[in-house]
Amino acid sequence: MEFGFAEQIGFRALSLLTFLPSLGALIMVLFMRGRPSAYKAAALVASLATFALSVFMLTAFDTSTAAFQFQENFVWIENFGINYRMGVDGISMLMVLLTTFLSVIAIIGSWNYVKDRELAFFASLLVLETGMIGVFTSMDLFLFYVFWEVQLIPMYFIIGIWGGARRIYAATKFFLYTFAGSVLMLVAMLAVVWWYGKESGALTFDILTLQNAGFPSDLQFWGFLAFFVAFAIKVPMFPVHTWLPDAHVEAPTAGSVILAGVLLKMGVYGMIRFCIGFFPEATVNAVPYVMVLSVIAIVYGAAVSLVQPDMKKLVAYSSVSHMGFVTAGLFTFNLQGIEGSVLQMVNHGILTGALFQMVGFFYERTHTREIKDYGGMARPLPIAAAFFSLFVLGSLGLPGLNGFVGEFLILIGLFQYMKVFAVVASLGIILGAAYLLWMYERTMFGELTNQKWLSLKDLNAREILTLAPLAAMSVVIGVWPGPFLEMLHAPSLEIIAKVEPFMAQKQSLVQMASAFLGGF
Amino acid sequence: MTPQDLIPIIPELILVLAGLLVLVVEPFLKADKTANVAIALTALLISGAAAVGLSGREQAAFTDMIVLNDYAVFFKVLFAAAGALTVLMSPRYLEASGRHMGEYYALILFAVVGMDLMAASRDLIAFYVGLELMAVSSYLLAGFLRYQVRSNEAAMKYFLTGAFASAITLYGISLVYGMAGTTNYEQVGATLLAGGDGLGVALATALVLVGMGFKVSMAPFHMWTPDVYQGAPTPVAAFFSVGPKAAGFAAMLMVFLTVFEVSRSTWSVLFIVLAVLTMFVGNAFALTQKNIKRMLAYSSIAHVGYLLAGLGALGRAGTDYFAGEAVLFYLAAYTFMNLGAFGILAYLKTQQPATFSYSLAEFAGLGRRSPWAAVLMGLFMFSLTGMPGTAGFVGKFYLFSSVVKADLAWLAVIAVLFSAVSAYYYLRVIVYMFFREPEVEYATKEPISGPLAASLALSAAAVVVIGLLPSWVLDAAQASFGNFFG
Amino acid sequence: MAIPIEWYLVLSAFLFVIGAAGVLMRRNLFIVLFSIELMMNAVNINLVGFSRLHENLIGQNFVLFTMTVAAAEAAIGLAIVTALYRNRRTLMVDMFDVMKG
Amino acid sequence: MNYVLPLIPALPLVAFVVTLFLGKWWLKDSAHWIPIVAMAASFVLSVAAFLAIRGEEHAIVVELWRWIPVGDFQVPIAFQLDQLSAVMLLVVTGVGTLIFIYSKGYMHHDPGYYRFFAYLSLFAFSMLMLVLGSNYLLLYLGWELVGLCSYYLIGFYYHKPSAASAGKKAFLTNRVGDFGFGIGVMLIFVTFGTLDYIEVFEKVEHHVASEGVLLAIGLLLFLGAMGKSAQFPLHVWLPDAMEGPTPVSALIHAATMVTAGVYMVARSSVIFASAPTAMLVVGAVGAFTAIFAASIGLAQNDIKRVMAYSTVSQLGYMFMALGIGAWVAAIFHLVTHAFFKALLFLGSGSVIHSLSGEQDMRKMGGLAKKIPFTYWTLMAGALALSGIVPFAGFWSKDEILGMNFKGGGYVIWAVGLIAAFITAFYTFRLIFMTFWGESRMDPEVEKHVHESPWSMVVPLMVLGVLSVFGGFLGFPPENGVFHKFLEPVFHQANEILHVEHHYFGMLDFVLMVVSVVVALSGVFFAYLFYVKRPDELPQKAGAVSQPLYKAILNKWYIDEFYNATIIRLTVDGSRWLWRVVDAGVIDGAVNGVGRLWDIAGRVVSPFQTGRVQNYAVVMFIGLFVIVTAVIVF
Repeated sequence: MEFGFAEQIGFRALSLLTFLPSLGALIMVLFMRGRPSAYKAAALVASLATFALSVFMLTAFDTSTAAFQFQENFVWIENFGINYRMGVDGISMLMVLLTTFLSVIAIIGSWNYVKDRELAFFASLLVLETGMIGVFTSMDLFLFYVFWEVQLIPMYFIIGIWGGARRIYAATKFFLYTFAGSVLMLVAMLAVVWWYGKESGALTFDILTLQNAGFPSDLQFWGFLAFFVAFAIKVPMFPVHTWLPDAHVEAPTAGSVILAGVLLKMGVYGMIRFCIGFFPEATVNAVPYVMVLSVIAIVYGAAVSLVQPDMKKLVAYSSVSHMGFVTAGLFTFNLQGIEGSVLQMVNHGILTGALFQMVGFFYERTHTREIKDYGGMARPLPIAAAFFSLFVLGSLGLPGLNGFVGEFLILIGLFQYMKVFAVVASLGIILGAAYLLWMYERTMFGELTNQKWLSLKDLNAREILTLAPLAAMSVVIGVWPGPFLEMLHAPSLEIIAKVEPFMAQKQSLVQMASAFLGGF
Repeated sequence: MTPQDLIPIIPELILVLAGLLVLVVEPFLKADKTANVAIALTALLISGAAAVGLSGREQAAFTDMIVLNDYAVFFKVLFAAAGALTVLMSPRYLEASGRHMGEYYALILFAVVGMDLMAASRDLIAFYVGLELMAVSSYLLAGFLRYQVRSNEAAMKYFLTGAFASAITLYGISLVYGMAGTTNYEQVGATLLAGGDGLGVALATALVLVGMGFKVSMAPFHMWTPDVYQGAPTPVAAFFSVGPKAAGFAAMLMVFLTVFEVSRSTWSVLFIVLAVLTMFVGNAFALTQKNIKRMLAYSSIAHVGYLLAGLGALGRAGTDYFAGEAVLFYLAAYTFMNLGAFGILAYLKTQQPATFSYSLAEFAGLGRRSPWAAVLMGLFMFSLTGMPGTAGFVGKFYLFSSVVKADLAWLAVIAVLFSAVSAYYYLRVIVYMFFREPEVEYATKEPISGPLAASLALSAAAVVVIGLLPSWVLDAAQASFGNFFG
Repeated sequence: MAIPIEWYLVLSAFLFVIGAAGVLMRRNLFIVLFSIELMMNAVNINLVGFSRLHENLIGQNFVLFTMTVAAAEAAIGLAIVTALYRNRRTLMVDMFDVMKG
Repeated sequence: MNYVLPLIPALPLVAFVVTLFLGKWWLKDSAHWIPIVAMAASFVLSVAAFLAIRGEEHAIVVELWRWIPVGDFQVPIAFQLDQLSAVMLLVVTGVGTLIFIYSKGYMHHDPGYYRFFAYLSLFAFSMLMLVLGSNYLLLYLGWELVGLCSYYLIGFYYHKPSAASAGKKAFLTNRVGDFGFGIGVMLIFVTFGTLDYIEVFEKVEHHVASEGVLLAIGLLLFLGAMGKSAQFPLHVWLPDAMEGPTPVSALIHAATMVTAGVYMVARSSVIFASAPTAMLVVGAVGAFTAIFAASIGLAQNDIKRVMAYSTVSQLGYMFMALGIGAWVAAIFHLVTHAFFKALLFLGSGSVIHSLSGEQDMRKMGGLAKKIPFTYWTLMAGALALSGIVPFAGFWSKDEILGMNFKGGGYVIWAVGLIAAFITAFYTFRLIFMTFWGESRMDPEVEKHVHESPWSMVVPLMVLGVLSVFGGFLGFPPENGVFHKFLEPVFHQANEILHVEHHYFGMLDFVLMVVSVVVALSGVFFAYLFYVKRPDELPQKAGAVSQPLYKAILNKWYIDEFYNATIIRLTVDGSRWLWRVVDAGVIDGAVNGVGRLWDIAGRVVSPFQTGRVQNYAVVMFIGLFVIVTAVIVF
């Protein structure tokens, strides 16, 4: 416990971090009803404070170790061996930072977005933030599950209340799909815990303990499957991705930003923590299948994006493609693949978050998201067009921006795993450039399709303030990803160490498959 | 009988006396029935407190017909709580229905006594008497709004099927007696065990299972449930959905663990099969309901399905009573969330006594009209779905955990998938409350009555507290099995 | 010589089935009520027969309780029938299907 | 050098940032100053760098910071100065500065003035990163960034749909090439464990990789080069790229960016030298492109498009050189081509400028008198392009042809010769149609014909001088100053290829004469067609070879072919994936599960009849089944 919160930072930073947003929400709901300027300011302050705290925690964060830091631990439900245990390693710290960062952006970005039940909207966003941070900081399986499910609720409301025309369908689909996946995970959790309980005589939901349990093969198989399905839905991987376009199209801008920016990452994060952490053997066996699904997702998502008539849907499908890179990179189990994968999660969070935010800004002006209704928007909205192009370029993997670093690391990792996959994934990049540029051309360039658009106002200061940090982060990570990668070295090595013993046995099979698929 | 024998039944004595007192006082009251409400409420609270006070004690009374142990205490407290919450939500509702009479409270009290007896009995005769006391009171409660056709019909249906089921149970019990020559649970169990599993035992197991399955609305003996819940006064339906059900499980656990120890393998398989059937029936029917009251009735059937899975696991687990504890805990959790949900229905009915028909469409825009009611309803719906942070989740967690522990992971998978299906119809309520706008204008609303508000607040508090800090109830549930065979 | 227990059992089984058949098939509410009584009495015969077999009084005690309960049930049944008849003016069981589905 | 080297790209970057952020509100019409000064400063620094590296055996490497450090994948941001990069630096900054100055006049009054200079600066930065980077990933970075600038600048008049779509086409076609490049980079990393030029080449020399792998790397890299340098079949974007403003065509699509592919192959000379098959492919593709593009150039009427096809063709020559291992010749041609092609473009720009934007040669004619400066400078460029002694193009082109002949590439030599003939023909077709003969201008346009401002003319004259005399850098052939200077860079590759030093001989002289004759005959035929009998011969020639002429006119239908196959398949296939697979099958299955439950609910619902006796019957059946089951099992 040398990485307890007391030694490192002196106060229960993680709990504070997790519950600070909700506390803000509570204060807003209790004391600020009917005063929009007050509760909006409060929401902003709460999210900013959370972000500041998370950045402050970085100063005490030790990047040289894979150990969990800022740990807190006390007994919660003794009968089941359930503890309230929190901690972060490099991967989760990065995810937490992403969450707190994007939450601030989402709040600023939707300052004037909703007109109806505004207080509830901002409160929901803050509660959502608590849920997301909780997912990344939990070190107890039960606690994790609680946060995992709880964050569904605010998101459900955000889509359902403040969404578009088909919001009910989308919200319900989002909820049920995720819920169905996670209840399977619940059973797998129980099976794992009971196996370990019978083996060791003590019930525990402690993640670290269970990670070292060494489950038998058949339990690994089923456990992996159940956890994987739950997380794959969240990611979402092909072919369980269809909730995503619906949810994104209907969600309000802030919802889309958070959904794409953070919620999808929870799936991959879960895979890292649980699929790999608990079931390394089954993971190794599953690698070829995961790879095939990921690569399909990359190409498929990109192809489907190409023909979307709706900007938001296009970006949504592009997420499927990009998250395909993330899962593919993760399961290469080499340093480049894993670090690229985690970094790409951050990148995708920033870029896709930004793209959704931009689509939102356009929508607020034109009240349409159909690409064909746009055209020539660069003339009335030059600043917006500039930002938009930056994010588009980052998204299509332009070197010098953040998307490239993650994507290329993943490809390098993938290439080392099996060349064919890297080649096919690279095809996805071509398609990626195609759909993004095509969209950009059709919306920003060309003749003005509608003379009304000439009178549109360009981005105002608040909107620029929303986008500028995202743009800045995009450039910073693009040219100097070192500090971010540094946080990932130790945890990534840990992941590799976990699967390595099983990899050795599997090597021959990979080679066989490689030969079969005609690798070089 | 010695005076000592009265100690275990102190809670019931209080209730019986209070019930009689209510009946005596009633003629002296005019329109204002506050006194009777107070009497009933106080009695239930004292009874519950008395039960708590008796916890930790072990005593058999009335020639071993009734026992006092933590198991009985657990249920007595639970029933008292269910009764108290029901009483709290009733006055305004009954006034609105024009049938505010003291007898109502007496019947509730008597029903609780019957339920207490079912949980505390160690003898088939005592069990039968408890069962019938509860049942007879229930029939009357179901038909309490006697000028309403639906209420009449509910009572008739409940009565006919109930009596039919009682007769079947009774026939089974008579066979048990015939084989064992006694009606004491333990003695019967021992005798049957010595005699071995045979045709008679199998027949008796099946008959008793059917009769008790009826009480807890196990499919295919569940069909009365939606009609009765729909027709009965809403607080009564609330009471039915938790009280008799929990009592049925209380008795069922006892009877099957002791009397039918010999046919354990038979009934555990039966419970598993019927659990799946019940989950299917409950969820499939609930999906199509446009009437919330009926939907909640079917949803309660679905929850019985989950509980039966727990019983199946219990049958598989030998001397490990983990599943039993899980069932107890689930019943407790379920009691509060379901009472809460029905409480909201009662509240809405009191808002529009003439027109409110419990249809889904009437929930449209509730989030705007009565935000608090909508938020609480949302909480109860999420709890029924099994979202973490609520009692419903911990209950499911515990229950499915016991199922997994008994190596029935596949059953747990089926159960959780059904609960995912159930999310659809629970969410639909939320969809209507928050995501849709009302189709018609509603009259200005009246302030909520104090007792009803208290009932809702208490239920909500219980749901949240059990959801976040379940240890208290967990300890109680575990303690009840800790000295089950003490 | 004592009557063998099987005789009781067969008789009771017959009565029980007849009662059950009545419950399931007769349309008049009153007759359904009587049929339930018949089922209860079938059980009573069982209990008494077993009481004789085991040579203890438990069975007979039980019968006393059963009869009491049956009486109470009958009273309540009649009350319900009365209320129902007042509102609906019929006692045909299959006419009461306001609530279904 | 530690400070000089990073400054060279940094200055234009600063200029870019400043111009981008301050241009619109503050700099406005004086937005050109910062970029021009930055560019000129870079040029000065480049000269310093050039002087510093002269005669050095080893490259100078300056590392700034670790860009992507992950495990054994350590890629720094580092600059490598050797003779090759020094030459490229001079070309980029030198020609760049001239074109920046030229743009001041050309883009005057354009509403996107500041934007134009911002993009140009960004381009300069990117191109300098490309040539200065010390490893393949930085090359890739510069490669993509110049592609981006090209995208922006082609689509500079974004409100014109044709411009916007040309930009996109350029980017996407390049992406296809970059697909190969990217995989090549990965393969290099996986094979050698590093992306650093020096380390990679060392390992190649030590035979770390098999020839098969090297062949794969070579071909993959070349795929990238084909995209960037517009080689067949990825050449389609370059002609369309002429939608951009003319200075852009000169700088990016003639002088610098499109030669990045040549630079890359020359840079990887060690790898290609170790994979002869890859070299063969490079040479063959180059030769084919040279003649193929030249043929299209014959029938174009847009002055800039002629230039564009000419550029494609000339790039083909450079690859021809690389294919035979004539590294220096390739770079030499790169340099001279930069001079005369930039000149030709800028000259055309001047023509267009003076004709108020007219680009169709059929609507020109007789301009020689009206805009004499432009005419004469353009003429110098034309002579250089046609390969007339002693203009710059002659020396470099002739060296390429000669090296091929002597290296045994007779077919390629012959192809190159024919292409040279065509080149001379279309070049002078352009000159004659534009400047000679009768005026075919619109009267309205004719009234406003004027010579361009000094800022445009001065760069033209500088480039004109370079086009005339630049060729003497490589004199005598294969042994000029230029060759001596670049020798250390290609030392390794030449060693692998066992190239022996060669001195000028009789054979070379004969070959020279042959190519001069061929070029002159091209000029002659052009004279015949477009000055002597302009109303008769072109039509006749077109009529005689009707199908061929149509094919040439339609650019061999390559665009149509792509549209009908790849693009069509991708878009239609994607639409099918979306509508049928995604919405139909996958989402259909998901919703189907929901619907199944709905149906289940509807099916079971009628069983709840509301009749109590039915309930009892169900109970009884249930009882019966249970009892039976219990008894049977």
